[in-house]
Amino acid sequence: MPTTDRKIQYRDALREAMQEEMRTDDRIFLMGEEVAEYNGAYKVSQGMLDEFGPRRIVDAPISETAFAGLGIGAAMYGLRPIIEFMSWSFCLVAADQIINNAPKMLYMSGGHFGCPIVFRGNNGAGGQLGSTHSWCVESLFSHVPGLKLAVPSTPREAKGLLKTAIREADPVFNLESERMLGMGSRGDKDFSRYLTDPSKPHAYWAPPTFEEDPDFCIPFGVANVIKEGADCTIVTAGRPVHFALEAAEELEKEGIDLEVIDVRTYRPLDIETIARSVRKTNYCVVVDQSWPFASVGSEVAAQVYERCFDDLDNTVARVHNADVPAPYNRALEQEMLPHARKIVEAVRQTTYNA
Amino acid sequence: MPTTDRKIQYRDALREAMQEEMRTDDRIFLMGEEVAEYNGAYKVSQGMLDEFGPRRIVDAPISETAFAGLGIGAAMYGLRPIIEFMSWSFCLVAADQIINNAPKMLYMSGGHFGCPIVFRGNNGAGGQLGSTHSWCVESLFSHVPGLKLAVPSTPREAKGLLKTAIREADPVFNLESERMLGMGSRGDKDFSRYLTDPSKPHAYWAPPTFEEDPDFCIPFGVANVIKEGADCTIVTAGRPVHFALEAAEELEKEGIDLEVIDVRTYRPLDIETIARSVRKTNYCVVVDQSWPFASVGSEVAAQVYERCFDDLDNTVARVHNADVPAPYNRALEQEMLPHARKIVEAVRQTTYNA
Amino acid sequence: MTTATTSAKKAKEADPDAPTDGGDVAKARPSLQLSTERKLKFLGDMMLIRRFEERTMQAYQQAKIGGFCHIYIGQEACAVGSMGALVKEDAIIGAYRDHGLALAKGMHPNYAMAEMFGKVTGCAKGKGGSMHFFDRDNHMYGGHAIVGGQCPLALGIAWGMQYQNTDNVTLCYLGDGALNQGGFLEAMNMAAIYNLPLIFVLENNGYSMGTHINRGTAMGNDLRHKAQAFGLRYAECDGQDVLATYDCFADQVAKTRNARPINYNEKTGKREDIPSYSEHGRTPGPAFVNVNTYRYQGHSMSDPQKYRTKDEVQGFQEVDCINRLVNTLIEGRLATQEQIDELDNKAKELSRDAVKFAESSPDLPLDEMYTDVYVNTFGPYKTGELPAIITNGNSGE
Amino acid sequence: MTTATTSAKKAKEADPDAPTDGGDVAKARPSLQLSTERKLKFLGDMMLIRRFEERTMQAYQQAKIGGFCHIYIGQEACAVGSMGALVKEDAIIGAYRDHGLALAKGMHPNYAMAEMFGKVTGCAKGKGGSMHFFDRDNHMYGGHAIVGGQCPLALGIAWGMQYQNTDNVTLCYLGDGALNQGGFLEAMNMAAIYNLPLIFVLENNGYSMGTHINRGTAMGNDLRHKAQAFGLRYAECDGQDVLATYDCFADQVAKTRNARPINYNEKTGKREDIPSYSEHGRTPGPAFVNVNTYRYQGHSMSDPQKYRTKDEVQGFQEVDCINRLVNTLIEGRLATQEQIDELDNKAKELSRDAVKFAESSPDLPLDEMYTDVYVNTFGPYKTGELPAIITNGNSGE
Ligand SMILES: Cc1ncc(C[n+]2csc(CCOP(=O)(O)OP(=O)(O)O)c2C)c(N)n1
Ligand SMILES: Cc1ncc(C[n+]2csc(CCOP(=O)(O)OP(=O)(O)O)c2C)c(N)n1
Ligand SMILES: [Mg+2]
Ligand SMILES: [Mg+2]
Repeated sequence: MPTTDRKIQYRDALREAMQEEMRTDDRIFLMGEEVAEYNGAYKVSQGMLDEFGPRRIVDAPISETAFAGLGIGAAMYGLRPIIEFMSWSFCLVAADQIINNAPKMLYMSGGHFGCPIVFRGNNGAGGQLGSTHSWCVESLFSHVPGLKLAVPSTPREAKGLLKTAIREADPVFNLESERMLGMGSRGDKDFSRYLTDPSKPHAYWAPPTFEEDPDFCIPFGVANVIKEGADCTIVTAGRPVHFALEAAEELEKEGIDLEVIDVRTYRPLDIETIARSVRKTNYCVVVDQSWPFASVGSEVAAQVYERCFDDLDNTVARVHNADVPAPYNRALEQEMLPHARKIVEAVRQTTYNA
Repeated sequence: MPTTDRKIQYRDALREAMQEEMRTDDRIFLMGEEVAEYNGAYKVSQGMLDEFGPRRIVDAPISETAFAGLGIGAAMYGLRPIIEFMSWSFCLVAADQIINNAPKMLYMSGGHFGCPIVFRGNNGAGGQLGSTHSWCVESLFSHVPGLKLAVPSTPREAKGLLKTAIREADPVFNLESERMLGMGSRGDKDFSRYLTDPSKPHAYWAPPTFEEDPDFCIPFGVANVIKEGADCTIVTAGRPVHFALEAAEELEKEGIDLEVIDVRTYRPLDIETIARSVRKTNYCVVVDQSWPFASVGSEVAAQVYERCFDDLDNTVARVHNADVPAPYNRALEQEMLPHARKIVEAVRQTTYNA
Repeated sequence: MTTATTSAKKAKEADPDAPTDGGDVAKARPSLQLSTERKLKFLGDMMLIRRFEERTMQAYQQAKIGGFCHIYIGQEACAVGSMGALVKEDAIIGAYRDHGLALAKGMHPNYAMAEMFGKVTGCAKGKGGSMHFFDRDNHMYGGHAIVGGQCPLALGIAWGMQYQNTDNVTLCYLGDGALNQGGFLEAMNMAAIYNLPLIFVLENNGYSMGTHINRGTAMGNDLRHKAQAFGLRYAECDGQDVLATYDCFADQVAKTRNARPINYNEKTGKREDIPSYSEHGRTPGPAFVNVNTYRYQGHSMSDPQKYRTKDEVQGFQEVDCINRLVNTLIEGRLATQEQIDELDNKAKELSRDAVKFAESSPDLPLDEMYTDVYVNTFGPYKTGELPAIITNGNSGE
Repeated sequence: MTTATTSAKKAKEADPDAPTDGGDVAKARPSLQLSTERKLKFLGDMMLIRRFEERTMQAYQQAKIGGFCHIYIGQEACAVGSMGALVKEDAIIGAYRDHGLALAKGMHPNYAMAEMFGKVTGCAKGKGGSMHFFDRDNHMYGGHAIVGGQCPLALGIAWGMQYQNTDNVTLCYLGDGALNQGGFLEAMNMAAIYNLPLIFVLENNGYSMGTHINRGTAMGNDLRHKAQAFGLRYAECDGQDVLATYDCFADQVAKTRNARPINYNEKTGKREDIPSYSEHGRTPGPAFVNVNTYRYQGHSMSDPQKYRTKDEVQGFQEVDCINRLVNTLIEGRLATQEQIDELDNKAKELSRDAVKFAESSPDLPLDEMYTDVYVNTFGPYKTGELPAIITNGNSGE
């Protein structure tokens, strides 16, 4: 895989994935609220109307059920829709279409109709939007068989996972992050010394260009050991990957060496990579930005126990979003998140360094 | 608590709970599709229109979003709505109202408006209805803070939990079971010898009448040790409680003595009772009728590991619905369920008796 | 509810574009141009649905069929008349009362019956059941069991047809109970703003389960307004008269074909103006057709039917769609009683054979549990075989 | 979009029941009966909203307010004119553009500003923010941020009013973007079949974010049909003329009060007939009122506004609701410039004080994280204190 020194934001990486795929496959179209004339509420689709025209970049009314369903029907017909939810918080009005129809069509029809569709949009809290606008849907939706679910954590991941999603034959839920859209190819902080080749941080955070690699697709179900370490395994995905790296930095000072795993996709989940790591470190902390109960965090924990029962030197610690609706107040909202300080404390406790 | 010798079906017990509460509290009304003139698609509300009249027993059009939302608004206004979903499978079109509004209203309004509402209906597969009609929603919804979630397993539980639900000041999701509506006060099989007083099986399966106990409310968050046993703890709720008792019967022949715990409510979850049992038996099998990933099953397993790490003599086994959309075919559908044979096998494996 | 006999008249009053008797005969009543062969085909198709459903009820009572089962008897003219106006590449999609829809679109009855028996030879390999028939080659996009859930999907099929610049149309069937489901109402709007080649076909049998349309649906007594609210063309027809239904759809399908985007100029690729709408809809463009019909059986196989009288049912049976076409053919000397009996015998035979086929077919093997969940499989999932209806080309084998 | 100046005329043409100039004057134009005091109250309320929102924008730019923030400037007459026709016990509920709604319903500006500052003295203790204002004592059931999500809730409030046999009405405010959301459309139907004391108030400012109403909404150019589709009364008014808006609502609210069930006879408690509906709606019964208005600011605080011209904005500012009422009062010699300046100064002062109140209030303490999740608490959850607006009786302290 070619390396690259690009400076590119998360939002641009998402756009690049869509553009590259749309240039080679006319069946792909993008539909959602304000994606065309407004150039995207968050500027993810900026310039795409100009490039692809109104046939393929399509503004939808505020009718999530109808346009999500339109996408599913179009996928059955043979097209390759990308349906943007301005935020995943707004997908709940379309829940029946996205979890009752899309993931079950192939099964229910006995193989007649697959559903190659991508639903994508912002996931997660952090912008003081209050409780109805701050959903993290990974736990809700990864519960459902028939779909695949990706949670990209950097511009590189954003491009590579979305390209895979668009080429997929199955429905994919791509959970992006409003809080990361402006995050550049270095991240907010410089974690380069943790990277495989610390002299080339961009090679790690930035995706290759089309010229460098027209098929830069990150396969689903292959976790990424983003930082190697000996003392404790952190399992996470999406924005909390950065919280985990912050925690790693903090704990380094105390001589605790974290291994940070970005699972990339919760469905399929690469439990092998996680288990291998825990067998090495003997400690595990799961960091999940959704609520604790019946969550991806409880799932990962349960599977780690099951596979590493005799290797674990302590229970698996779980760091989640607080089990409350999201408050507006900034301090409370920040405290609610599975942030670095909570991770640090969890690691200290788990590894008996508290 | 008075005992009783009544013969009463699950559906009658649900009705009795509603009737008793409605007779004493005019704020309560029942709304849903076909609940009034048709006397209930499943006859749960049979006769209630006659008794309470059309002001309080109200037929709704097939507009789940609108009538679920109506209930929430009415609860904010000060009424005590019971909203029936003919099946929980049909609640997905109303997902935004029931998980974005009902459970968050109190928090989002800073305490202005609570939401004392009961959503109830059939949950779970087993009637060859195919994949869109066979949802088990306990995992999806117990993830969400602000609501309470009950899964009654017998006529007695159905009455006692629903009465509590109706008196609750918080939103309650009551997950009933089409497959159990006709189940009598002995269950489908005679498990009386497992019961505390085997000479009075009805005292266990049937609820008291109003005369015997006008306040027969089963508190939320208190699990029920339905059968005591020494060798392995089964944790479950709802219909699979009966699968677990069947398994107990089977394993008895092999000299394995199961302890069967009905958690009754997943939110709140009585993990103490579960942990106490596991500390005694040292083995645990979780039986969950929903899909495995990010489920109530994974949550219970993770919490058991956390609390009983040093007491467990093996990993926690998990028996779930198969991780597929529900097939129509009868044999496949039966095989999909977390039935007794799967539980038996899981126990044998876990307790090293395989 | 409008009675079947007055609705055709109403339909004509209603549609300002509707051909009058004084006009071009062919345009006015396309059915007058139909060959006797086509009319006999309509009759045979309706008879097949009727006989097939009789067998279905029998098999259900014998517990050979499980789940919910919704019988199409009484509504045959709706499926056959409307699809009579389609070409094979035109698509249909509907709700759970889908047996008649699938048969009318051309599914061999063997695959339909085998599906309900849960057999691997079923159209969906026994994974879908009565409510979920699918037939890819005949462009039948499924029966769908969540009320109204098919309407957004229909948008997508019609979208695909327009996107790929075909001249096909999509017919989306729905029951009157779906009129109040948000997904349907949103879809009406979206069909209009994208001007999709789509017709919403309301199979208005007057009841959703036990609920009379006027108890659940405001303005159920005058549905034209639902179309006008979204700028869709409106038409209605007597759904117990297959020729009247055909006439209505021949007209409406022609006015829907080649519906093209209005939100931009296809040639320049640019949006030029903010569109405006008329309550009469647009031609070519989408439509909402109210087909007045009736189901003779209960809602599903377990319905005590206390919400209607026997007289009411009988009243509709007196204008039965099959009898009416038989009378027309006999009175017009277009067919002999023998020919008609032969058609009916053929329908009976096909239905009996369908049961035999279903009975003798192998059950869906248990290891199909984990197939057809994903196309790109992982973990426990496996790739499934295509159903026989596809591999055997709808040959009934 | 209908311009503000023509819509009042249109409204009259539209409503067959609408009083004509030749009729009873008081009925025709209730505003003519308004005391000067009431008119000055309208002016003062509109000024308060305007000045408050100016402070809001300032505070947002200073990053004292976070999240999404939607400014009400330009739409003041809609809130003030419509609520002018209510009594205190009548309820309102709206979307996220709720500052003006809350103030017009009587919330003291201190609690509103403090809410946006995330302070414990905020109307929702800083847990709701700009989009989620609540005021129980003033029967303000919240700002709601999921488009259309408030409409089903509004049904329930009106249901409660009818169920408890009160004579109150509920006003449900929504933006034109919500017209295409299923929940709103379902609610229209349900308001009609239960004949609820409910008015849907469309704050039709012509845009949902960057989308012109006619690009997203079929028949956006003629919204009467949306009401007719569900048998609701329809009215429209010039939402930049507070007196015209008041006139419209005085009429409509009167026609909505005491709406009673039609699906059964209240006295006998029995259903007697299958109801039918008229496209003109029912009196007393629910209504849909199209208030033509305009927002001067962008959709939220971060909107480049490329979808409209400066000229368009200016055109609407020329018929500004506050200026128009000022002119009417001055020209009619009902008030002096001094009186008007005094009102404006009062509005400025209240707004400035609100910022001071918000700034000097304590932050929401961290341990409020786990309060207000449950009334009957368990595990980590704790019982919360009521907000100051309730305990202090909306006194601004
Ligand atoms: C969203 C949803 N709610 C409820 C149901 C249960 N249900 C199945 S069919 C039906 C009645 C539908 O009647 P109609 O649309 O008129 O169709 P018909 O049965 O007359 O063909 C109902 C309420 C469902 N399947 N989906
Ligand atoms: C269901 C849903 N989809 C999308 C959004 C994002 N969104 C917030 S406001 C808005 C535009 C609404 O416009 P309108 O209803 O006209 O109200 P206005 O802003 O003009 O007051 C959109 C799309 C949302 N909040 N909820
Ligand atoms: Mg019907
Ligand atoms: Mg607007």
